[in-house]
Amino acid sequence: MTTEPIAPTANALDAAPARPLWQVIFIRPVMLTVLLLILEPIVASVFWPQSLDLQYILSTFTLTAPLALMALVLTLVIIAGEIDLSPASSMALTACVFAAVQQAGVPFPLAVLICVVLGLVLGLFNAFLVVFLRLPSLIATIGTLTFYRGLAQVLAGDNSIKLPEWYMGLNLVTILGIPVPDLIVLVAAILLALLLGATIFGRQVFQIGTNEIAARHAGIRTRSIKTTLFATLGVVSALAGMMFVSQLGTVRYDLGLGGELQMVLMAMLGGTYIFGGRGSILGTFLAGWLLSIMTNAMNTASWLPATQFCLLGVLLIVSIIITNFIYSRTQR
Amino acid sequence: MNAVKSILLRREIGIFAAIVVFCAIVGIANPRFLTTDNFRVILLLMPLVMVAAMGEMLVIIARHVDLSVGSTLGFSAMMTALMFKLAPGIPWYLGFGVAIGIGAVLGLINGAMIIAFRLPAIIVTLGTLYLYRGLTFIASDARQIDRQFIPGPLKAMSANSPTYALPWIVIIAVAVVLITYWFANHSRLGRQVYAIGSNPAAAPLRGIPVTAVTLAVFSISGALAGLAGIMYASRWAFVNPSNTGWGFEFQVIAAVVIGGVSINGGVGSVLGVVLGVLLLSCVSAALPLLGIAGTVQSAIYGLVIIIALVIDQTVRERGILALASARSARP
Amino acid sequence: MAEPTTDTPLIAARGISKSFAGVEVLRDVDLDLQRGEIHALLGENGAGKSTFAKILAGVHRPTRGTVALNGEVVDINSPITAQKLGVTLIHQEPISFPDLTVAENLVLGRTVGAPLARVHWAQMTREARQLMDLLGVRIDVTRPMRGLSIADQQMVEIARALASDSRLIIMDEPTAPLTPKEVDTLFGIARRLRGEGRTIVFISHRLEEVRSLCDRVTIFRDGNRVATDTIANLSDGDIIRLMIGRPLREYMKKHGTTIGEVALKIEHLSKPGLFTDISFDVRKGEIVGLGGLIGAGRTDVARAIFGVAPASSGTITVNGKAVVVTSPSQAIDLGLAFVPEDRAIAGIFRTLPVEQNISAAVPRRIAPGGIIRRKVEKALAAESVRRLRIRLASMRQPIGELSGGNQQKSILARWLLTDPSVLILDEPTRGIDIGVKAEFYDMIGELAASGRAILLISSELPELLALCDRVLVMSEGRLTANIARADASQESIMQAAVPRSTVAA
Amino acid sequence: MLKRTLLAGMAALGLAVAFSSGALAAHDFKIVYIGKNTGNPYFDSITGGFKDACAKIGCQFEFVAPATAEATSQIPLIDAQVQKGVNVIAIAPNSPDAMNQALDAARAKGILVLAVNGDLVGNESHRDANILPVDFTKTGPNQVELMGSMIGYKGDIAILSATTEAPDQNTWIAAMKDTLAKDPKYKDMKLVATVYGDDQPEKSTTEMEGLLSNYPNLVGVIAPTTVGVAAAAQVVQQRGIADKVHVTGLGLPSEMKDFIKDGTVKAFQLWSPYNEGWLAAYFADGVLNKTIDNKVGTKFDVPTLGTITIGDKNVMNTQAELTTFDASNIDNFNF
Repeated sequence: MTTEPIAPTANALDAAPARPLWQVIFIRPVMLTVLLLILEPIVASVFWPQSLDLQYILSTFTLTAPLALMALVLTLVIIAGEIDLSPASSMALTACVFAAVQQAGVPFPLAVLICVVLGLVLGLFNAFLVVFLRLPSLIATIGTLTFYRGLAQVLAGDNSIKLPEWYMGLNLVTILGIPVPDLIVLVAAILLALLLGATIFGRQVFQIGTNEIAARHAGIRTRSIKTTLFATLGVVSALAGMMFVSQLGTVRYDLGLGGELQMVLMAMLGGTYIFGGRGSILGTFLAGWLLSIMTNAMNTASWLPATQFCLLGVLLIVSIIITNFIYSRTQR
Repeated sequence: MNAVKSILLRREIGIFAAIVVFCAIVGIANPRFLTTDNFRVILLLMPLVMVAAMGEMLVIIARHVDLSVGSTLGFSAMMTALMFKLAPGIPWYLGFGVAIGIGAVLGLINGAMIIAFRLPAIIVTLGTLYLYRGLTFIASDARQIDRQFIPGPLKAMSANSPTYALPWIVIIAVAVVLITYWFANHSRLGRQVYAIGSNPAAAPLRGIPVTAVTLAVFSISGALAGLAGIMYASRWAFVNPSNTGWGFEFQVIAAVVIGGVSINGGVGSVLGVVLGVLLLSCVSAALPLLGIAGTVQSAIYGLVIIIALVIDQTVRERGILALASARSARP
Repeated sequence: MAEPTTDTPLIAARGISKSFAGVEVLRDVDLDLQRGEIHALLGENGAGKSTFAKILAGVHRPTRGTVALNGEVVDINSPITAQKLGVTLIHQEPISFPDLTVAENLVLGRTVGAPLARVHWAQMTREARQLMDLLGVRIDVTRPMRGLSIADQQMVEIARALASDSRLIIMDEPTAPLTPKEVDTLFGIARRLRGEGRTIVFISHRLEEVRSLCDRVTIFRDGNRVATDTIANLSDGDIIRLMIGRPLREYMKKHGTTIGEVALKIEHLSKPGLFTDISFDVRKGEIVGLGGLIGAGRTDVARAIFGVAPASSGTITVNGKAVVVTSPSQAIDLGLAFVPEDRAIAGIFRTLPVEQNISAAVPRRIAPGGIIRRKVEKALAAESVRRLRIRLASMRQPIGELSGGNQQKSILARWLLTDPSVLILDEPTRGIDIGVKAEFYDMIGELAASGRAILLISSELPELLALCDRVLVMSEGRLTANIARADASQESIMQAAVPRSTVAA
Repeated sequence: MLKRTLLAGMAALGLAVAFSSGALAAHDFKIVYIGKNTGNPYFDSITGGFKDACAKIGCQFEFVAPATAEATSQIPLIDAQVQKGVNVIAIAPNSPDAMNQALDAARAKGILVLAVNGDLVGNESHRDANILPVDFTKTGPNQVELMGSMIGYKGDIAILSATTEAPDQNTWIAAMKDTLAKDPKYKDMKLVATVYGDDQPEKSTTEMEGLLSNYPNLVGVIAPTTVGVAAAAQVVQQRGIADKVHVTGLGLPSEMKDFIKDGTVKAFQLWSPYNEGWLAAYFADGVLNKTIDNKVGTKFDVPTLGTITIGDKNVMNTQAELTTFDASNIDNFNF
């Protein structure tokens, strides 16, 4: 990683010495997740061995998959220095529309199109509020979070809308014994990781998140990139919705209620820096699995769901604290 | 002469106008909306949100936000109710002390974490939103506390039977509003809250004890949420681990933002927030009278929040321009 | 505390050192400040005088060293403590609470009074008015700070310092945005305060001001205190020599360059509230200086040209063709480059590797087709590092770990990669140490020699005088002078920089 | 095609587990009850029934519930229970259809799936049987009769229900309308409105307030939901109009005690949730031990409840009538 000094080695006044390689590799927030991922099975094997069945882990992850999928894109948004709390709501709205139009007799392909376009619109609306009206994304997307789910409720009331029989059971289709939704998340993770790591787009996402003003001065199209990110997240929320309802065969306005916390949690646990500029797809991906596996353990242990609430809340705060701490130490 | 004040004033007049127009429309659609009877209904919808909104207002003026008010309300309400259940003999008014105290502590915890680790309030309080809710479940063993455990006098405080001119919880809310008004405009600490929100970087250089003020603000917000908690026990005469205060934060934030409190800190008035709460209460009271399903409520809240945010942004930007061009007198 | 005897100095600083991010900006500074004296701190930007002032005011804490007040060692760990000890700092850029009224800004943060103590608006306003009258400024004290001119904000800042009856008042370049009239009032007050036995530390670049006001001067260079003496004992020559080590001209040799045709032409550029009717041109191989006081609108013009904050009217012509620049990316395509004033805010990506900072402006070169070619990027960066003699430990270390000078070099390197025909430099040498400065001056010369048009914004008159073929001067958003190298002098530039409206007054 | 693979898979699994379940020791089986959500007092007494029955039978019982009544919230719990290898899953479904797949998977593993209190309306094929407290067809008429007796069979009445979707509530409301229309005894009673409080106290209250302002001549409100009836009663109590507007419905004695005592509510009804749990446990025991053939028409005896008949769509109830609670008997109940 480190190249041999090009200029005569700098003295204290010119530059601080570079961090040793082992630190660069090991002292990073994602390690918290990795650690937990190693510890959990060990603990579980003692207390809740039933939760460690691989098939069980794979099949239950299909319930987390939609949120994980959105969390992966959300990671990019957060790295770019913004945040979006509305995806879970837009997932519910698009999914309700998806089911409703099909019940109204709209052919499947058209339904998919409508759903995706709607997702795009919802994403662009967030972008409009954040990028063009310059509203703080945290508050603005709290507004759309309430609004989008509200619309879903207006549309569907309290009724659950059924989907066509044949469309059900995506999670029961397996390739090499792995349920399709899990694979979708895996593929998405790989693609996004490449986008973030190997392309100029990903590079500029980091640069915007690190210092937006500097990015703008350097000729980076900050606005269009952020808009792209919000729009993508909107579309992905629609796709996630379609994936989710295929597993349920039905949809109600409360689909993925409160999912925003889990998504933010995945990103934070994965070591994404809440103030932007730092983070990794791998981290979010691992965090997604960690959450799913831990929830399994707690469910098989029949813990009060409340304790799971507490754990999520505490994990969120702890992971941010650790992330901030590590970054504040490794950046001078 | 005082441009910012006048802008805000215009802003408050705007909300007031919105309320009048809304009431007029609903009144035409259904005259019963304008009866004293319905006025009581609206009046009784306001107190809880009003009290919590006063705290949230201060937090947002200080350029933070508190998402955990709902869970704080739930937890303090539950603890108070548990106290009544386990120690039936205890004087009912002690409940206020307990609820407010617990609320203050929860708020303090929020503030402490935000200060100690320099974290964004929104994420911390998003975490504690779930943490406090979870604790409520655990503390109550996920059991609802039924009305027979809520002391009679406490329940009576929100009775709007004709024998009461104004129910007590309304009077409490009014008192909180007046105190908050004094605090925000005439107390040293209150002004420091505005200062911090107005220019966080400058505050420490000006010798403003940022840490202390921030902690104070979050404690106040928590304490008021706690007060709202026992008012909940009084109003609904039961406390439920999952229902009580669930989603309450959205109503509160909506009210505050509609009230013209700037999410960029430093700007906001008690009067505005009061009007914001009033507007929301009118909306929810109107729905059943118009035969609109309750399911549209959250959509309306969301929409109203967004509109308010947009207005806030545009108004402020125009205001700044107006001020910038209005250069001060030079010799 | 012990009753101070007259011979113990008010402030006795001993061995004060301060380093940021491993870079030492103050080295073992000893300094005594007597009661009832006006003491000037002189030195180039980044010489350490402001840092020293901030340490006395509790904004920074020294890495080493002690401060004794009336012979008692005190730990000034925060602005609050500083105020309690009677030390007030008037910041270089006035800081204020835009949403609060002027009156409130004056009293806020006074350490007296309990948290719930009542704010007496009427009394507060009355006192505020008195202060304003005292300073001869007409500002409605009930209006909010937001929208006040820099000068007025500065006056409020000064008024605040007076209101808090401090024993030591530090003024960090207070006169920069002020009119001569206001400066006179300020000096009058300063003298009166001295009469009351208070101590004033006065930081300024303007020697004549220092002469007219101060009793003693201390000169900083490169983080060291190089001299302290009564003003009478020092000639301007001495002072300048002490400030910059050696006489200016020596290393600021001007490369003889042929001046080509017009590369950048600005006509009637205006942006309400910031600048009006700006017209000038810069030719190939020419270095045009742009001088003026802080807040005169120089940076705003630069930002407008580069499309960061486009102007509302006026035309820009680059290499002969009229263009409308609406975004930096467009400006870059046109062959413009802009090294912004504030490195930390608009320049570097602090936590990202040096190589990524250098390659930031040339995505197409390092990533044809969107995929980043690491080898290409490394090569480009390595080349730049060699060419600009950027000193670092590793190409992959965060740029934040580099010294100010090397950070600035990296930013310059970023722009050279775009091979610009017009280069706008905004205070390129601010806050970088003297040695690197020299390198910069040479580089700027070379760039001009290579046929690039250079617009150099600087507050350092010697810099403008030494480097530029022409010096433009702005004042209150207007272009007030266009001085050829021959007739350029510190006086002629200052003359044009001082607001017109007040010269008459 | 998709469906076929699924079915095949389930069949295979089904066989495999059939043996193991057949081989299990007589009464020592694990039964779990998955409630709608925690903190819902109604389920405490159902759980009581399960507990006591299991104590008698010798089976192990566990109660779990999600934190919210959100449609998918019960799915992970079902999966987890399957993973733990319980023998019986009794569930109060949060959604009539969202759980189909999870339940199918459970049944494929040879687990007996019972809907207890509330059914998977329209998706009956995804559970083995449904246990209801009473014959829901009678609930509507009983409520109307009770209301009538309070208001002298005369005047405007309204219904305050839970959510527009709630299947049981809707069957009752339909029955109420039917009774009011057909039975001449109620010809002077006019149903002026049906509103929904979403089982939220706040919403229920505003809806109740809305009813009172919208229909000044209202003399009675039927709220066939525990949350609704409490909210309605409280509004009446706080307005002090108990003599004018009569409230009744289905409520929990624990929640309604005060209203009965201060006369706000003269009487309300409910079945015994306790018996639901009791019946479910005994039914499960019978089915697992092949002493009960889970077919329509099968009759079997349950201690204290007498003979139970499995009705249409494998729905059965405790054969009890609705209990009417009033000042005379309210103190004898503690659920």
